[in-house]
Amino acid sequence: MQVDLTKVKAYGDTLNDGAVQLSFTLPVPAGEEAREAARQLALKMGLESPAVTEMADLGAGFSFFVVYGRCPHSVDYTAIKIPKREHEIMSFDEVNEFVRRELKKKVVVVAACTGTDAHTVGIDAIVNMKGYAGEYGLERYPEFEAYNLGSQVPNAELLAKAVEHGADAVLVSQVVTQKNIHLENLTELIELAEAEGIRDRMLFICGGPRISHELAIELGYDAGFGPGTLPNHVASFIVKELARRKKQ
Amino acid sequence: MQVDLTKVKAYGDTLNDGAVQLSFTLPVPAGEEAREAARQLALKMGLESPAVTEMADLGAGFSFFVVYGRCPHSVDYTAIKIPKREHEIMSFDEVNEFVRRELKKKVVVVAACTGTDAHTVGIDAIVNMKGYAGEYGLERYPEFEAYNLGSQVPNAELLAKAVEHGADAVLVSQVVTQKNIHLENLTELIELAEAEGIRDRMLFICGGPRISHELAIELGYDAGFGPGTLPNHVASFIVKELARRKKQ
Amino acid sequence: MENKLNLDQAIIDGARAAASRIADALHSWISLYTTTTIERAVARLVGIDGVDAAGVPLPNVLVDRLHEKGLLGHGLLSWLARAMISTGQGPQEIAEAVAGGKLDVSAVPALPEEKWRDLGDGLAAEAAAKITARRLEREQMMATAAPERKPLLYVIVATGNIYEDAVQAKAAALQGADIIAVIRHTGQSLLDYVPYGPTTEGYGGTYATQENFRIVRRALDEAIKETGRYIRLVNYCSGLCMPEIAAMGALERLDMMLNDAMYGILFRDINMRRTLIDQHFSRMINAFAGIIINTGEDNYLTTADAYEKGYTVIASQFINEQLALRSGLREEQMGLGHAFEINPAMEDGLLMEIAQAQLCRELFPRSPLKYMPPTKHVTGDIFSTYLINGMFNLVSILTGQEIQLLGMLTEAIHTPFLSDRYLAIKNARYVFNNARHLGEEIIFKEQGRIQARAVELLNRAYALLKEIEKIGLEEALERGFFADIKRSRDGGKGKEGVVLKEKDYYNPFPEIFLQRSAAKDDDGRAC
Amino acid sequence: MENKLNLDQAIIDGARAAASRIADALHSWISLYTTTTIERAVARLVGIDGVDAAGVPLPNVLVDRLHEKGLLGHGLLSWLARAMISTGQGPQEIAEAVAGGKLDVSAVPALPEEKWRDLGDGLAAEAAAKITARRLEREQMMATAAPERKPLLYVIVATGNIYEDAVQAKAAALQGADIIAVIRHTGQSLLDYVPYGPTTEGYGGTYATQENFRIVRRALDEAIKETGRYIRLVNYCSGLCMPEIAAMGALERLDMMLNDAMYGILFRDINMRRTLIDQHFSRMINAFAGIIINTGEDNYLTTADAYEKGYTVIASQFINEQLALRSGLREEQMGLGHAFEINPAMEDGLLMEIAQAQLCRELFPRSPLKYMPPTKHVTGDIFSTYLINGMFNLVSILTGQEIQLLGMLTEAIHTPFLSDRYLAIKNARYVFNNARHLGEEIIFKEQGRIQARAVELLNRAYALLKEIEKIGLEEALERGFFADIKRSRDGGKGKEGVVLKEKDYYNPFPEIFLQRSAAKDDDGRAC
Ligand code: B12
Ligand code: B12
Ligand SMILES: Cc1ncc(COP(=O)(O)O)c(C=O)c1O
Ligand SMILES: Cc1ncc(COP(=O)(O)O)c(C=O)c1O
Repeated sequence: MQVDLTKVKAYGDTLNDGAVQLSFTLPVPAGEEAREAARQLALKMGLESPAVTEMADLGAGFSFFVVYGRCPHSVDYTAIKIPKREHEIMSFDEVNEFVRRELKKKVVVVAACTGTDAHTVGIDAIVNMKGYAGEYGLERYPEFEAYNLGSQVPNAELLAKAVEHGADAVLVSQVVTQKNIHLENLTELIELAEAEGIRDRMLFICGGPRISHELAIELGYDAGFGPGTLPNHVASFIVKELARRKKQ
Repeated sequence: MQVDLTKVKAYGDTLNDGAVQLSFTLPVPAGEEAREAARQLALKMGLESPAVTEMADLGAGFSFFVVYGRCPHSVDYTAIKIPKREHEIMSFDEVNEFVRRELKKKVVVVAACTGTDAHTVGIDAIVNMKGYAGEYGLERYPEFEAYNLGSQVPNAELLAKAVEHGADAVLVSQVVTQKNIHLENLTELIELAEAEGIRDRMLFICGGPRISHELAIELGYDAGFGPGTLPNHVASFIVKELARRKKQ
Repeated sequence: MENKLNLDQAIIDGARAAASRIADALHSWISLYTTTTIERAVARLVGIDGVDAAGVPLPNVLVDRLHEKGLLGHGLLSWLARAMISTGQGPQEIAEAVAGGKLDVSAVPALPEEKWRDLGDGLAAEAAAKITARRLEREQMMATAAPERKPLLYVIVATGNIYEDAVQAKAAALQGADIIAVIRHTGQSLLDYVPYGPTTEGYGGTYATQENFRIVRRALDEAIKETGRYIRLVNYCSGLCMPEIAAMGALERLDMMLNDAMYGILFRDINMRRTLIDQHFSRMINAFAGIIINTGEDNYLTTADAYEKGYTVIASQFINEQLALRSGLREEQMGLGHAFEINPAMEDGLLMEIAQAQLCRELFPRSPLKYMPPTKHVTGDIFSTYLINGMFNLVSILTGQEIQLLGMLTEAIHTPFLSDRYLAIKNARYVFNNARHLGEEIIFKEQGRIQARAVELLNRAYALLKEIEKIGLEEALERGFFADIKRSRDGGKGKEGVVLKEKDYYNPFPEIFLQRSAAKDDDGRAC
Repeated sequence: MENKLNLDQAIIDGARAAASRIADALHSWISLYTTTTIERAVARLVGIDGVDAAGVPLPNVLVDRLHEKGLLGHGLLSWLARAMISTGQGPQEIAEAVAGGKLDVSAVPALPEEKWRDLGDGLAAEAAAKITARRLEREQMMATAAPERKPLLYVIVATGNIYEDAVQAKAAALQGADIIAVIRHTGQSLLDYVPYGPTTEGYGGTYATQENFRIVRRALDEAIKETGRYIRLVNYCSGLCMPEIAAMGALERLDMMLNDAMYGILFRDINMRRTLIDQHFSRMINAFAGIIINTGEDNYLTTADAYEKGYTVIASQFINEQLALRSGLREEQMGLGHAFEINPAMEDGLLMEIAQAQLCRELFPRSPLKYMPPTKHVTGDIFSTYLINGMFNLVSILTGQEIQLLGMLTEAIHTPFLSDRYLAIKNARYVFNNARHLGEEIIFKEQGRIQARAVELLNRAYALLKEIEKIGLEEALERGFFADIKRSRDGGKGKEGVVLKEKDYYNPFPEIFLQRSAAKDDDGRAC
């Protein structure tokens, strides 16, 4: 089995069979016509010989479908370049040691879950003493001074606190993503910071279940962290990046 | 909520949001590049803002993805015309009564599951005494003479038996569909019947979990029956169609 | 209720007694205060509705004026009665006049109580009659509906658009849901007013407004006709406007309310006093309206570890129960919350879930427990999530739960799609039916893992309650006993809305509301 | 084995004794016959392999010639020994000569037994030594591998292409599967020969060929190195070539074989006698090779109703057990089949599944039961199927099953995708771990639904066995006692391959194979 990485296709049980599974609802009542509509929708996505394996009547004029088909599209895997945080990850002790050696001052971070978002578990995982998955949070790092403002913090208030504490880094969490509210909130924060002329005085870092580093860069942040992030990942990035900037 | 039936789109939680769910495997190892490849594949299907909600390492250089996205494609539901079996469905008693009244002879059917396919449950459900879901099978119909040849019957043997018994209808079941073996088998049967000049001497009816009436017509059959078929559906079709032809 | 866990009744009684004393301590001061939202609720109950030119709800306009002038401690209703006498207008016109600047609240003349008291009492009686009418309406509809099968299937709709919510609510009912909750916009609980009219934009959910209540109620009443089953409507009686939402719900025949004594403090950083005062008034309304409340202990397990802190759920249920009793709620109206939130990767985690669910069942045998699905540990692997939800359903039927919040296969991804609910209902129906009498057939080994876990939970809950009894609930909240969240006594939002009652404070509603609850049923319990 | 079901040991003993007498009746004639495939298996065991110019396997060429000349009843090996002596060639060269028309089988001269007997015995001993070497190889690998955790996870690969199968088999092992079966092409069981070489085209599965066995064995041996766990390879020892496939499997270190006494009769319409003779010889090979067999009772429930006919599974297991014992299989090698196939729409269906699974467990306490997943009633709704598979896994861990065939979420759709297996393994691991000790914690209510069902199943199975004892198994199959399928005594495929042994029939293998089994282990049982 030799995969052509310039033309990667989905794999069901045979190389390049293109097998994919789909499910969706259509706002039409269940029946042969609905089944055909589901098939046609799959065809429009380019699927070959789509099979509707399940049709269920959802009541009130909706029906639900499970479809299997063969997707002829392929992806050039060799051409994919993902912007990555370049700094290597250090341990709790290494980070503190690094700060003492290279930065020679405590690192101040101000963190919040902003807007109307009240999901603190993610930001707490990074900042609070207890940390996450056995890794201590930033509050526990002797060389860090961390302020966790909690949730539902307006962007303006977050910035004011960041200035007040002389923050080296602002950490912002966004969990609710319905109607892309997280993108709106995150964009507003950066715009406010630019308007106040403090964008470049500190690192802006965002995180959350639908955040990737790539997205964060697009939104004008210095870094982004998604699911599974541990406190030392973030700490490593902050201190290395601060050191890099210091040198410039 | 007013659905435009000429432009039906998938429905997640808002009309025309186009929400669909996908899952597939790619023959590349799990990682950020793989995640991006999955996203790009979804983009190629036309999905907007696809989100990879799960990536799992399947070992041996494969990874599995669950993706949600918004499908901009729509289907013209008003333009869908499904070929349907036109005859109305009669009950056991009505069918027998109809035969006595209109056909005035016993209806002979010869049935089998053909090729190397050994799945008899489907054809037995239609033909055997016991029937299916409380509906008696054709063997029980006093006005029918039914021969069930069982499974793994070669097409040639089925045709020979049909001729031998002077069949009015040939019933063929195909359950295994891997690599479209069912299409090959069904096509071969019709070609053989044509070659032997008996295609028009009897009805050819097929059935199975992946058979639709539409597909059957395409393959040159008189009717096709899919999942959920009951014996009286088939019996009704046979007797009405025989009567129609008799009149012509 | 069969005793399957070998629990020590003395410990149960001790825990309940401790919780009772904790509640008594709170009630030593709760009745001394009113709040802006309580008075706004009174305004709503007597028919004041609508918004001013700037979009501010009239109950807020009126209460704010009274508060500014330091008049709120006397109670809105005495002022209103006097204003009605002095102006000859009805409540709504008076509110409009105040909003329009045509009536200065301090301009209403003082009058001796005999002059306005009957009018005030009459307004309250009229409001109570309206609520009673809605309660009877519900009881009648339920009496003619198909008998219910427990656990009831509870799903949420959360599109942000009330019209879309209504479509989905109805579809869910047709698919078999018994209970539909319309989830609220992420920011609503911190609004110190209730938005007005139908709304079509919200994140994470749709605003709770009286018009929105009506729209979904109407859709569900259609579903009741079509299905022959009674379909319950739920909203959130929490945040800074608990009493007002209770009033709106009572008037619009909602059937259940998320209405916890501590949720706002812990999860919304609302001031402690404000919350504890508001919950009491709102619960009296709910009690009178025949509404089932849902408490929020399940939420603790989203911030604290579900295995480590399982006992805090039990302790909190005892407290919520005692507070609820003091607001006139019957046990049958207490949907005490708990949840299936132990990390699915835990060996024997299912046994631990069974122990906790069975324990809740045996401790609160008359309460329609609200059982929350796995949320925290589920992932974007929708297949696994679907399966874990099935195990949750299994524990529910095994332990005799009553209100089953259905887990959604996309819990880790987005607010539920129409199809997610369909699949969730299908999941629950399959499991409940296929394992219908499993609970009756199964006995837990004496002192085995399940019994041992239940006993441990109870013992630790009792110890915690004794501790809280000593230090008081306020101190317990300051120390982070619940949900691993610490809240300071004087912190939090909304404390400016807490008002000391004057000696002549007038508000006839509590008496009316508690009266009904004081009546006894056959068992000699309040009804 | 704990007795959780309150079973009556006298009935269990009675059922086993009836089955024993049923097996004895069959064995009164089984040993009188050989078959073409038994003789071909002998040919394979002594090293004859490859195909002729027309692609016909040499074992077939040789046996067909002997059969045509009426020589088969003496046993292939005596002819071969004589041919070796007369030509001075080895078995393979002789077979090639026959195929090439260079040697006429009837031209081999008769010789007195003393002349060729040692040679024949030697060939057999050599073959047995090869098999023993593979068995010891397995035992050694297992001894150094990580300890196993029951139930073992068993998945199938079924691409039709052996190279793709190998990739998928390895991936499944890396994901956590313990056992991999390569499913066969739909038509193979009716072929009266075993295809040769690697194959890349098949429907519903891949041909069982010796080369294909090797290819997947190699891939799995790599996985064993990488994971440190022993990974078992399975194929199908059924159809018209059971003995030959057993021989191939023994030589290529397969670990399990689907190898039922009645499956071919019922599901492939293979002649009764042919099947019963072939299964005996093939099972002797499997017994000697240390292979675990899997019986096929689960299949009954795909054609007959699983609730109605659950007892036929039990009855058949008793018969399969007795026949297996007579072929030298130890109980530890008997993967008796049963299945989770009750309609999921049935109220309390899960309780019935628990009863059946627990019953199998208690009746056959030493056998590594093979538990089959729901297949018949699952649908194209892959979410529901995934959930039902989870309930199946739950019953398995609850009742102590050992070989768990994992249900695939696409069971109703296609042969499994790579990801289907991944999800299936994830499902099983979650359930097994999360409910690990549930079985230990749970007691079934005395005479409750579960116990009552188990007792009913056992009683009906016993009644059926007594009936079969009276009429004989052949008559029972004619009357459709199993799987609702009727097969006539003289019908079915392959009967022309049954050959009456002559008085001087020579085949040293049975004796060699049974000898080992006759040795006793510590418990005094055959080992
Ligand atoms: C716990 C929870 C709650 C708790 C929150 C408690 C609290 N104090 O946080 C409670 C019960 C209160 C709650 C309430 C609501 N919730 Co909620 N909730 C969840 C839940 C179950 C888990 C979230 C979580 O804690 N994950 C665990 C943490 C550790 O993961 P994480 O946030 O991704 O964080 C990690 C990384 O992303 C990263 N990270 C995160 N932030 C940051 C920041 C920085 C700077 C860095 C470096 C890294 C980083 O590091 C973390 C550790 O690895 C999710 C569903 C789910 N399973 O994901 C729904 C969910 C997030 N909630 C949801 C909703 C809608 C609500 C409500 C709005 C519903 C309602 N109206 O009642 C309310 C209101 C909340 C509000 N105003 O925002 C939706 C959001 C839908 C969407 N995509 O928009 C979800 C997805 C559920 C659903 N399917 O509907 N919720
Ligand atoms: C039962 C079963 C078996 C039984 C069959 C017993 C028997 N005597 O039939 C046993 C265990 C023997 C078996 C074996 C195999 N099976 Co099988 N089996 C199934 C299973 C679980 C159910 C099929 C069934 O009985 N459905 C119930 C009947 C009532 O439904 P139905 O066939 O659709 O029939 C209805 C309609 O379609 C219609 N109909 C059907 N035929 C006809 C004909 C006419 C004329 C009309 C009018 C109507 C009609 O009416 C019926 C009633 O409504 C399916 C999986 C599944 N859940 O579907 C796999 C399945 C069909 N099997 C499969 C395979 C691969 C095999 C094997 C090849 C595997 C192997 N190598 O060991 C073998 C070999 C079989 C062979 N040579 O064909 C695959 C096929 C994959 C594919 N799509 O190609 C499936 C889908 C499982 C899987 N996911 O891998 N199988
Ligand atoms: C008791 C209770 N109240 C309220 C809410 C959430 O609503 P909000 O935070 O919008 O008040 C929840 C959340 O599930 C809850 O459990
Ligand atoms: C015991 C047994 N043998 C064989 C088979 C299938 O293989 P075939 O029919 O190709 O021999 C099965 C099917 O699952 C089985 O259970």
